[in-house]
Amino acid sequence: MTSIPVLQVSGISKSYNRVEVLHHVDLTVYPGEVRALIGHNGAGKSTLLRILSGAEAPDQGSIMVGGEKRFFASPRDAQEFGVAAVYQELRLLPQLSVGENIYLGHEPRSRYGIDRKKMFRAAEQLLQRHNIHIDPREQVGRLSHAQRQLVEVVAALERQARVILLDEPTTALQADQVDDLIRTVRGIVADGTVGVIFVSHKLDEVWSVADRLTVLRNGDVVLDKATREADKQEVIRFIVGDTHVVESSHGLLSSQKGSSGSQRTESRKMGPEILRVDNLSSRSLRSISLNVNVGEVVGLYGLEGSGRTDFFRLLYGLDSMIGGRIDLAGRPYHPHSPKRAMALGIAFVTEERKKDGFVPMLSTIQNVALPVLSRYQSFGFIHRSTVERAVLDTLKPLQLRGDPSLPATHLSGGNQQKMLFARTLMQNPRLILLDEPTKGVDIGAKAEIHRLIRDLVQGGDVGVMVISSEEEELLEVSDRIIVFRDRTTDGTSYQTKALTDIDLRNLALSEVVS
Amino acid sequence: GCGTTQTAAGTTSHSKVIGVSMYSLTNPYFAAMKKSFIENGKKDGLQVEVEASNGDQSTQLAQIETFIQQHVAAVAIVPQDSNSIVTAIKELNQAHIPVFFVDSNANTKLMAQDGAHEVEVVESNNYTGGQTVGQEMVDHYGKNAHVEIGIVNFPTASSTQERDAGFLSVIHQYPGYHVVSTLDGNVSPVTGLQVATDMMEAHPHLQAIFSDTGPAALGVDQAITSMHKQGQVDLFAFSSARQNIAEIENNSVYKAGAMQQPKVEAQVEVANIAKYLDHKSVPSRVLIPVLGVTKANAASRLPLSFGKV
Amino acid sequence: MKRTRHIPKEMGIFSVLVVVYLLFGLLAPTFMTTSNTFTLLLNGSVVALLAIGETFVLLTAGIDLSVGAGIALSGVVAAIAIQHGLPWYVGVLLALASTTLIGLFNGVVIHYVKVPPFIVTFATMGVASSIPLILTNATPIPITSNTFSFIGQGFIGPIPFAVLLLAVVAIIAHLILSRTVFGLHVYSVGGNRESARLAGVNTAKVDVVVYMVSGLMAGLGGLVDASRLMSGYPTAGSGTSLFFSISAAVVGGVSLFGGVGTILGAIIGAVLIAVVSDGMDIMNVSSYWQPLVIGLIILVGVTIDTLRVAQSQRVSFREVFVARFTRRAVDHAAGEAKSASK
Amino acid sequence: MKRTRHIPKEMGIFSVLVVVYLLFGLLAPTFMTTSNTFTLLLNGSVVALLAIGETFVLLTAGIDLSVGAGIALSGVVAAIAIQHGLPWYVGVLLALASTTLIGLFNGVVIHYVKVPPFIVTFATMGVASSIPLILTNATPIPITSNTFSFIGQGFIGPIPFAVLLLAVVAIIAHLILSRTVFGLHVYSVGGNRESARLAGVNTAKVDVVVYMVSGLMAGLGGLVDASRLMSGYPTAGSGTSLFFSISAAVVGGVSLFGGVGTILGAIIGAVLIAVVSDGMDIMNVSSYWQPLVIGLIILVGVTIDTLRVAQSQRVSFREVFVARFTRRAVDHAAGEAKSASK
Ligand SMILES: Nc1ncnc2c1ncn2[C@@H]1O[C@H](COP(=O)(O)OP(=O)(O)OP(=O)(O)O)[C@@H](O)[C@H]1O
Ligand SMILES: Nc1ncnc2c1ncn2[C@@H]1O[C@H](COP(=O)(O)OP(=O)(O)OP(=O)(O)O)[C@@H](O)[C@H]1O
Ligand SMILES: [Mg+2]
Ligand SMILES: [Mg+2]
Repeated sequence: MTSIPVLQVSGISKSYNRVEVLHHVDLTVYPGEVRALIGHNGAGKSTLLRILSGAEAPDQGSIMVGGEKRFFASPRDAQEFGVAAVYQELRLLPQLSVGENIYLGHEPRSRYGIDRKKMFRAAEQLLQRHNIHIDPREQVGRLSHAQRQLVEVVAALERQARVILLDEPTTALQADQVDDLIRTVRGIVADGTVGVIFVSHKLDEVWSVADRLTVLRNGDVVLDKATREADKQEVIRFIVGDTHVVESSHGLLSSQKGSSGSQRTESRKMGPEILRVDNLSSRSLRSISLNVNVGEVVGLYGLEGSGRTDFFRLLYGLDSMIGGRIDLAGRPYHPHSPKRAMALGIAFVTEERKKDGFVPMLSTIQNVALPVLSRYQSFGFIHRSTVERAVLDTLKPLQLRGDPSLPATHLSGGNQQKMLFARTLMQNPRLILLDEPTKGVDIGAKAEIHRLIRDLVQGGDVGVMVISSEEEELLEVSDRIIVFRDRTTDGTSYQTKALTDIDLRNLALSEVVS
Repeated sequence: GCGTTQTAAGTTSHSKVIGVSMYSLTNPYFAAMKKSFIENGKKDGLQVEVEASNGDQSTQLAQIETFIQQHVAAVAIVPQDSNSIVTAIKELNQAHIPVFFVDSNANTKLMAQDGAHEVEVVESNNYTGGQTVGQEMVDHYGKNAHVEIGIVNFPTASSTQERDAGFLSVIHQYPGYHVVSTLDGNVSPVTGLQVATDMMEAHPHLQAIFSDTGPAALGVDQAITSMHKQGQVDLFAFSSARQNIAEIENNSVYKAGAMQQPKVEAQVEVANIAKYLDHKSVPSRVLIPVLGVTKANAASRLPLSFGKV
Repeated sequence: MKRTRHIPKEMGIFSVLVVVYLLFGLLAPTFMTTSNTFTLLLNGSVVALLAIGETFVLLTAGIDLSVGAGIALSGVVAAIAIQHGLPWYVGVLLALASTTLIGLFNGVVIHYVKVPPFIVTFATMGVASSIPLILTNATPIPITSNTFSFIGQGFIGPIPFAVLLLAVVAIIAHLILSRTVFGLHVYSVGGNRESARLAGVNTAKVDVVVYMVSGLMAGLGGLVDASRLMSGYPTAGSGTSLFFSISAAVVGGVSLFGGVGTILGAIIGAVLIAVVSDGMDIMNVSSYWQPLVIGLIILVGVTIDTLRVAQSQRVSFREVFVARFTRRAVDHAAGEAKSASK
Repeated sequence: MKRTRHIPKEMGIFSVLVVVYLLFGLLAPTFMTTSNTFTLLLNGSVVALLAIGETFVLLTAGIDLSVGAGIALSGVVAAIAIQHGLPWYVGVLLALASTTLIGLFNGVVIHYVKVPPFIVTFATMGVASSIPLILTNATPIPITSNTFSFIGQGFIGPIPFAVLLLAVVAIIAHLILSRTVFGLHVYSVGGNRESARLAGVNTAKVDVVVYMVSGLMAGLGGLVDASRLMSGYPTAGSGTSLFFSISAAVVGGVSLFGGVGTILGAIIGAVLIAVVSDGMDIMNVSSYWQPLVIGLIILVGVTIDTLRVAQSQRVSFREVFVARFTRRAVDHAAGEAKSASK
């Protein structure tokens, strides 16, 4: 790798509202190289990538692509010079088809306009090449979150760029999908012309995909090393910058079973049943049966599209049930509206925060307090200072970085996720539904969230259900795991103590076959 | 009582259908004219269908085309614009539907040029009406008086443009009379009220306001009252609304004005249409006088006005 | 853009249009004649032209308030040009240029200065309505060119030329939006401007061009009106044109929030409004009642369409009802259980 | 709930208002008197009241087109009630009830049937403008109650009662939106309806109440107009009221897309429009020029405000220009380098 760097960044600085989020950042990517960009939530990773892709202008600094200095006035400029990006917040347009989304901005043309036939054919081949089974004519809005993430990544790879920027491309993906993606990325750099920047909070991924890694902390580059030579513990120390947190996140690092069990009291007596579902069906689900007890965390595992999200949405009153029976704390429950679900003590963190998680213009404090305002009011008037104090207290252990009095859009992706988790904590619920609760959350805070979930079930009379695409996370946080297959489950559960991530994958797959 | 909703299908029956396309039916002046059209039509065995173009020339065109579709026996028009109505006249001519005008005429020169022809027009002379109001004002203050005048007008219609011209033709003869402000009252009492208040704020020595439409006059009247300028600012206006005529009799704010006779216009028009359809001869032009109204004659004018007090 | 296996969304409001048309036809025999049908289309052609332009703008989540005033401007510019002895086609070109320039200004300020479209086009509406008044001193200017009269008064066979013009313009607009790269970019900008920008769409071009299209359509509308009236009427278009053109697009399924809608829908909306207006005139509905009748017909029409879509896309009514009913029963039981336990 | 250390966003447009006010004062000596200031506020009070209601609706990403017609309805209902011998306050209550009911209808249909607000309020606009015409046969109904006249013509000290009423209503509306749970719910529904619903916000209540508030404001506006004219005028409010009320809100920073804006901004917008209208009248600006002048003043004002915000929040102008320029230079150099290497 003695060639000219495909991307060379020097002295990039950027401030929002006079707060510096990037401070003289230097970064070099050589052709044929994957560089991992890691750091705590709000470290400035996405900001850097947005600058590199022309979505935002830096305050200072210069960008060289293929040895030539470039100024990007817009993403279109960046693409012209061979830079393509996948953004943390997906950019796909839900009204358009998959094919149109993939080729938006560089459409195949015929003499009279768009050559849609050619476009869909090319999209079909592309998707097939990457083993993604989606009709390119399907509207993106109808795809699942994971499918959309795959389409987005594939669309970026298709741009025939010299530099590919991937901002947390794996958050919604299943382990095997992640493996596929990593293989694809390695394949792309293999011929030594393309450079990739890969942002992730999952160190395992970083070690399997990246040649070099850069750690950002509070906008400064604090480590720049070949992955081979780096030590995970050291890297974590650089990310967090605080040894105390490293201790608690230790468990997360090693994905072997048992390590998580240490945090749990081995033989706890279960509380009463908080949720019982019998033979529940809806338009997309069929005969689901399971139960959750007070004092336990139940992990839901399944392949993408196995119906877990739909199950949560149904419980929360977002879809109508067609048959079966639900009992909540021993009483019959018929989901009807989120308001009612909330009133009955159900809290829900959705998998796509940007879509239906928070209100962008409201401040973080307002967003966190929104469901529980009735507790902090008299005659309809909000007690602002009380609300503020309560929210800040809840946010404290989550290490939220950013000004909670500013609109929530000003937070980095991971910090927005922490905000939503804080909201759940504020609600004092009886049953918590968490769909990808630590999506995009950094290593330190992730461990903290896991600890908070464990504390919740141990302390109060709460039952928790968790969906996660990370097997390690499920094994870490759950008492037992229920596997969804093909939009149904009979409620058979597996004690996490007896499981490894490999077991889990096999379980999800095996019975599809049988 | 808001018009018939029967269709023109019944042309086979005895009652013939007359189409009337008016300026606006939300202006009480035309509302009164419409009522008179229908009532007088009934007497003559004519069914009158009245449409309003609400200030929009192409709407008027559309309505006249509808009349052609309906094969009405005759059409009476209050033209939005004397020039562009000529197109419609030609279309009516082609369909052999006799054309009558009421309230104001089409551009006769243009008609002659384009070979379009009308049967008759019943006009009230807006220009002389304006002159009448101007003369009343001069009579009120005296020829040698120093008078600051504000005009609340409607600058985008030809009828009101003529009223203003007539009014100014008199005023300009007297060097003591000055028009200090001209604002658009938009034929609306609310706008009339607002521009009149502004006018009086801008010109503390204003003595007279001339309003060329009745609805705006209503607003001007209230503006003067609510600013407690009775006795300082007087109103002179075109209006045939009973409320306004009664005000003249009372004479605190509204000193004098001119009234058109929408009822009479419609009555004469209907009578002439009936005659024409009976193959009798009709005059090509009937002038309905615009009556001056002063405190002295207000009581006698009251029955000719319309609306409620 | 979408697969044709779905019934086009416009079918709903199209059925409403057909039903309304037939109803008026039943109620008034003169309504459903060829001649009256073309008359109503001719009368609705200006609103339909404006609705086409407005559709481009609304698809980008913009709005163009200046189109009504553009009608007056275009007509007066053409009339003055012809009055000054210029050939009719020069008048036509100048008229179209004037409103397209207004559109260019709108687009540039909206895109580059980021002033809300409502404000920018509010301002140009003022400018475009003042200029004709100032130029003409509020007096209509007669147009004498006979060729010019063909635009609004000519016929090709039984079809008014203006209606043919509308049809051609509508087809071109439809092709642009549904078949070209530019059209896709218009939808993408309206769907999510930031996403479109990140994907490399030239949002500046989209913004500027859609307002120019809207200006051009206003210019065409002005020419049709001027030619029908044979005069440059300085307050033409000041009535309901603007309002009806936006309503037509919205009735036809164009969203005020961008990204959703088609030319076909907007045209159906415009024709629906033309049918109702003409039908009410034919039936001699009192002008006091007309706003009420048109409002209710449109509300009922769109409501039926909305319910139909809701029904087909989501759960069937039966399912919802069954679910509701079950729920009542269950809740009721729960309520009883609760009270019993106390 | 926001921290106050930030300069409020409304400062920008407020400065524009101050500058415009001072400019008119400089140009016309009679403009800046107390008496004229109250006159202009009184003349602007109806638009300001409507703008308050419109703000509630716009914050939820809705729109209410029926407010202008509501003015006529309210005034005529009050006039008829008083004409029939009912006490003035019963007339007032009936008037307010009539427009609030229209708002209730709007909210219910918009929320439950999911018909676009534009369509629903377009329909109720028709209904609310037809009813007064039908009831009165287009003839204004004089009001004789002296007490009633106080609403629009009374003074408390030097201040017109209607202006005080506006101030009180504005303060209440401001407190509701900025301090109460309901207010926050309004913002949340407009900001992201789905998120708000999932957070347990009663979106039905929000939708219905905002349109009722808007109806109530239209009713109040109608009473002010009726009391100033001392008659129920069946076409009152049919002019620019609706349009100016939406413009006022937008000028004041309320977004048509929901979730952004304040009552304070809307009021500043309404006062700005009132100042410009009054200033033009005072300076006797020809009515031909008035639309142009008001459009340009508002455009320039909002542009300055927009640029100021852009400047303070993002990069400085200089930087943008330098960046643009540099880019050209760099590109140019790059181009040359490329061609040289060939
Ligand atoms: N539009 C914005 N306005 C103001 N501040 C912003 C904005 N976007 C980002 N920030 C701030 O910039 C900092 C860096 O954010 P960035 O999104 O780059 O973090 P990140 O490293 O990608 O974090 P994460 O891992 O959570 O995605 C954060 O403190 C964030 O609050
Ligand atoms: N095969 C499918 N048929 C119909 N809808 C699907 C299908 N796959 C996904 N979806 C839609 O995508 C969304 C998410 O799907 P689902 O709840 O089944 O996924 P999941 O089990 O949560 O998987 P994951 O969250 O891991 O992607 C739902 O709205 C669902 O309707
Ligand atoms: Mg990020
Ligand atoms: Mg899911």
